[in-house]
Amino acid sequence: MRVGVFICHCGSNIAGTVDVAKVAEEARKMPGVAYATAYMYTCSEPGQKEITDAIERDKLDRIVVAACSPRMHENTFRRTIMKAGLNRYFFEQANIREHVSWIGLDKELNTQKAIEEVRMAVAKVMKNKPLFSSSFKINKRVLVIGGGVAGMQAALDCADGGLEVVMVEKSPSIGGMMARLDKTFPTVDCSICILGPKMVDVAQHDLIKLHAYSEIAEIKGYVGNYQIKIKKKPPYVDWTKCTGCGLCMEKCPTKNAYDHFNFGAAPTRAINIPFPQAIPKKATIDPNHCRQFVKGKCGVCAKVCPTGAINYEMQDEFITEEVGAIITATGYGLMDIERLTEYGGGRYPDVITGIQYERFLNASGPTSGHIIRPSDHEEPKTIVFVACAGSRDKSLGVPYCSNFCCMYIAKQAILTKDHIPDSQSYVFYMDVRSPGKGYDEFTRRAQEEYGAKYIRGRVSRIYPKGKKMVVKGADTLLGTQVEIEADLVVLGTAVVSAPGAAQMAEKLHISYDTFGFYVESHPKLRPVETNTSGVFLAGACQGPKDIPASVGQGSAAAAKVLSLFSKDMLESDPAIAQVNQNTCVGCLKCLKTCPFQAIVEDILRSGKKVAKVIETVCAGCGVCTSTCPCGAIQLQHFTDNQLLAEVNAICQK
Amino acid sequence: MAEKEYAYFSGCSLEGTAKEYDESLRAIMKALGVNLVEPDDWSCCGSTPAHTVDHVFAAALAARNLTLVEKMNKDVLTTPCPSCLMAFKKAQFNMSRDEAFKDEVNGLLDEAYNCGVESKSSLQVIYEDIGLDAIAARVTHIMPDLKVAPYYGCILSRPPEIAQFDDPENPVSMDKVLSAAGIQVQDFAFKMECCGAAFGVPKREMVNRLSGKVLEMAIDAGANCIAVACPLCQQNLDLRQEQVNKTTGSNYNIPVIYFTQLIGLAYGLSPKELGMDKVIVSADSITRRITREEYEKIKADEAAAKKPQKAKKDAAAEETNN
Amino acid sequence: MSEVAAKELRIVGFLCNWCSYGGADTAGVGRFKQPTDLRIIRVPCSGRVDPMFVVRALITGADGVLVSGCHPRDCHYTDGNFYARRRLEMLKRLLPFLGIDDKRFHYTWVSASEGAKWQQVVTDFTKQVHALGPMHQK
Amino acid sequence: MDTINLTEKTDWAFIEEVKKESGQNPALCYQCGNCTAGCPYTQYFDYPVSMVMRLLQAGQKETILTSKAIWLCATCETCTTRCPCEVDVAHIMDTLRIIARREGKVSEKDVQLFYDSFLDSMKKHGRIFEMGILMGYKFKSGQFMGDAELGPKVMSKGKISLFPKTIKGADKVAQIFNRFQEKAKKHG
Repeated sequence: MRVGVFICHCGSNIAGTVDVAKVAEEARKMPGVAYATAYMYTCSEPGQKEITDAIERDKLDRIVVAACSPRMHENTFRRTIMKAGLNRYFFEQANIREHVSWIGLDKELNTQKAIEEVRMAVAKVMKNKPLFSSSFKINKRVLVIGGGVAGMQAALDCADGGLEVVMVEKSPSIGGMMARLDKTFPTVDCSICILGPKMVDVAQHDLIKLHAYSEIAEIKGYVGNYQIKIKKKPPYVDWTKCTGCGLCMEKCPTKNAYDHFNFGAAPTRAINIPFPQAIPKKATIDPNHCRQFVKGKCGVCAKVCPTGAINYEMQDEFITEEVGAIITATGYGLMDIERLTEYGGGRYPDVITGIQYERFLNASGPTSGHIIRPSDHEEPKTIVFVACAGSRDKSLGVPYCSNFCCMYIAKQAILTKDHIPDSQSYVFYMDVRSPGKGYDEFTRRAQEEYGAKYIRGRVSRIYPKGKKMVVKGADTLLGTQVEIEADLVVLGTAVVSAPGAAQMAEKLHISYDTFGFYVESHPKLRPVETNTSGVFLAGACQGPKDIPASVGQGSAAAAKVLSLFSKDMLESDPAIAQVNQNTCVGCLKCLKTCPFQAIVEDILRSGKKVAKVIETVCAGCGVCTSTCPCGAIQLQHFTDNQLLAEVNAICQK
Repeated sequence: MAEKEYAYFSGCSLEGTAKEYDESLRAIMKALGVNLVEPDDWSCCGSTPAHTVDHVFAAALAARNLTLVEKMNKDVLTTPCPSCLMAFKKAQFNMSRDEAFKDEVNGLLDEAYNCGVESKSSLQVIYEDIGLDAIAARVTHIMPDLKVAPYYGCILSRPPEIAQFDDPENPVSMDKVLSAAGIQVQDFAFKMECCGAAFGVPKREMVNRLSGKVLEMAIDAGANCIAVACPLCQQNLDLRQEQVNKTTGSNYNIPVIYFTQLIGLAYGLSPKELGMDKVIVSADSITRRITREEYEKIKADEAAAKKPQKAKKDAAAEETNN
Repeated sequence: MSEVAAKELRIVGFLCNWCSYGGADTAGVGRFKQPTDLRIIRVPCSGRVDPMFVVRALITGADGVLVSGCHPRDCHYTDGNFYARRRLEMLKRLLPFLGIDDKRFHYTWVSASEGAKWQQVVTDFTKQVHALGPMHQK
Repeated sequence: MDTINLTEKTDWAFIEEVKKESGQNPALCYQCGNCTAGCPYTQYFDYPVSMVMRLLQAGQKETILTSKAIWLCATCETCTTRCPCEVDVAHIMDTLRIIARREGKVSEKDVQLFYDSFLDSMKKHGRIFEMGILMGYKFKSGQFMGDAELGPKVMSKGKISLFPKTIKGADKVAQIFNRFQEKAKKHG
């Protein structure tokens, strides 16, 4: 056994607080180590060449690199030693940066710790066995969860790349939040005009199968072979017969159903088609408001429907789809306005959210584009916009910036001037955040050309006085308190994670942060991948972002899937469990504990009952290995001997 | 009604300028079957002046009384005055979280306080412990002309992590308690705006202006009476109401009464017993009382009177249909 | 054994690759300073940690053992951490019978984004073990 | 407004002192103005409360301690309740008052006089004697005619007693005052 040890300076990241020369010197003394050196940037081109040269020159057969986290560069170095002809599992990486140099203050203790980390890695690598990956067929179909702009972009790019796409959308129509917008910044072009054609493309693309008004019930399997159980919620309308004529909507007696599409800006009917350009343009019944369900009798829509599509008896329907990769584009939610008690959120009708105001601006919205005060339906003349309503607020648990409120508030201020020429808009802001291309010029236009008055300061309280709403804020540039008697107040409420985001993450086995946004594999270098191979992210489900970024991530996720599927076979991870059929006593405790049912009973020719591992299904968790009473089943690369070698390296020194 | 008993800290102002608050509170507590036991030889809580000198000193003045309550082996102390309440809560909050602070405070005291007493405002006791049903059960009289704007003042439910009572931005406890007592309540926006607090003597004019705004908003909202739960608010809004008129050129004449007095009236207790005579701007004109039965009778007559019209209107509607 | 090592105790950590090892990385990236006694062994899942490893470490020279995995329901392998929770709770109650103070063993759940929490876990556990002092005469 | 040379004029020790005594970190404040917006006393202050926080961040000790604002703040807790950065602003204002009093730099003399006569009355009787406070304040401040018109109203309704009600443990309360004064003298 001739082990080569390479200690990395990582510039000053490691060398700054660890005496790398001493670590290399100590490494040379360790049993089995034939060569040890320290190098400035081991992961660089010359650094890797240093390793391959040393392998040839000193006939090394095991390599240890002491540098950053293996989660960062383990694959890089495995490829390096493969090039030099070694099996890529003859490699171990000791983490002496994130776990040592960056967190320890005392150089001597850090160096001592680095030496012991190297000793553990050397002890383990000497126990490593060569492993060879087999390959398995990929099911080249993609599941896209969420039909917003990010999901649609991902689905279209995958389908145009020749892949079959299954799209699952929770609400009755695709389009997501963007379908609810009137105009988009910074070009002020009409949102549905640029989104509608894309929605039609999704509907008409023969490679895209759309499941609207459906939810993900369960996900099984792993990259290349997922089984997705989809729950198709009952719209109580037979969509094969429904033509979307809307007659039922007109005749429905219930006029006060909650309108999810308009975020409650105005009531709607118990049976409705969310918006004129809805895809699929089909009616859906809301059982909480429909009298047929609530009171047990009505049936008006069934009577008037020309194609007899209404069916009150519909039940949940479960179907299964087989796919090889998943793109999650589940979007975002908005903070409940009731949490802003000092602004009277939910108590005063003339204090509304930005998205409700957007619906008022929209020609196909509840007020056909007329801006009104919800209290008395009059046209407001003084409109106050409040930025950061809930965002950047630790006391509400939302310390982050919601990314695009400054921009849509500027847009709404501009549109307000168009709709009501003699109106005066005010915007309370802390910092106008408009970093995108043409963004800052856009917010300047709202002030220079459209006369919106920007006031630098937060709003402390909003209360009614007569018919007006008094907005009590501060102008820190004037250095005092200010009050505005407004007709209408629009709150730029905070962006939060989509409702049910955590449950979805648990089904996908991906992690989410304290706010419910999904955690990407690497914030800078792998923004659309997750730690779970085969599951990709796109859009605001990963964090608040505007339309251009969401569309960009949609295409990026599609590109990742297309590259994943560019190969016909996927290399399986060889670090899976293996049964030593001599020592296996056939108790099959491992079979019961395996989370993936990857172990089956096998009868040998001698009639002896033993356990057998299905290579393609085993995910390599190792629960079986720590269950087996006689150590017959061993998770390769993390066998008992290998792990105990590390324990002994620390304890028996 | 299980016999409830609380350690009761009235506070200095309830022995002087806010005597009627003490009298009315005792009266309704007796009616509600709650026993109030005063800690023997209690001393002033230090209120605002103390915490402008030093926080340890202020906590010591408050903690001295909490020790007395601990010796009565009671674990809950109720006090009607928000200023005393805040002194006790801050002392308890800081002493239970910070050992060093606790030792420093106990260093100033004869007997150490070991944080065993929770202090609650009398409003909180009435609202949470006694409960709305119990309050409603004892109502015998209704005041039909009365329209009360409940005024909470600024520190009854603030800051939230110390007060831990009701909503710091939109409190509703007094509204609910008064409506449970059959009193018509009118919400208004300035129910938590500061009235001027302890600046009455040194900065009278400033207090008059601040109190003026509160009075104006209550009247704008259509109320003909303001209910308060704090002796200092009552003083600034009622005792100084004439000064407010002089300073701001207004002519407000709206009675400012303790919510306990109003509940007492609804229980049919005598105005004398409730200290109604001690209020500066008289409330007699609007606290005309009729018994509950009379009230129900009037309501029944009104409904009966309206029925024929309704019948007439339905009949008319019938004709147009067919 | 140099004087420095004497001051420092030996604490072995078994961290699951998907969550806690990532959490320790996040703590490093965040430069959240921690005591240096901990030595980390990476395992694919907390369910892979065989209670025998913990006992072996404590008997052959470790002064403390820390196991950390994904939060329940967050496990990359669905229920590996459920097995771990049951086994390690049993182990914690068994240790006193082996003459080992159960405060020398701790298991917890830290996700990949909880860098600050990991700093807290390591700092607290190291203090706890130092309070007990070394387990083996050097 | 003269130019402030921040390198020379920032009183870092003062910032640390306030930080230690109030337990609050002024750097948490991102100057959003919410406290000024909600403060009912802003129109009476020389520096609105967010400006006081800014002066504190910039270590302008003299300006703060001689300001009127810290004495006209009634600790009504509106700022603390609504601060998005969870800074206990009311507690900082209180701490600044304590430091100003300790260093004898009180700008609003009559407010301090009122508090002192309140405390004197408590030290003497264990509880406060409202009439005594008024008299004490009148002599110290020289505002003899203040609130004179309230006298008859309060007297006629028996809402003010002419004699103090000294409690048994008045000396114990006085002890607390003395122990505090000694401790304060030791710290200097």
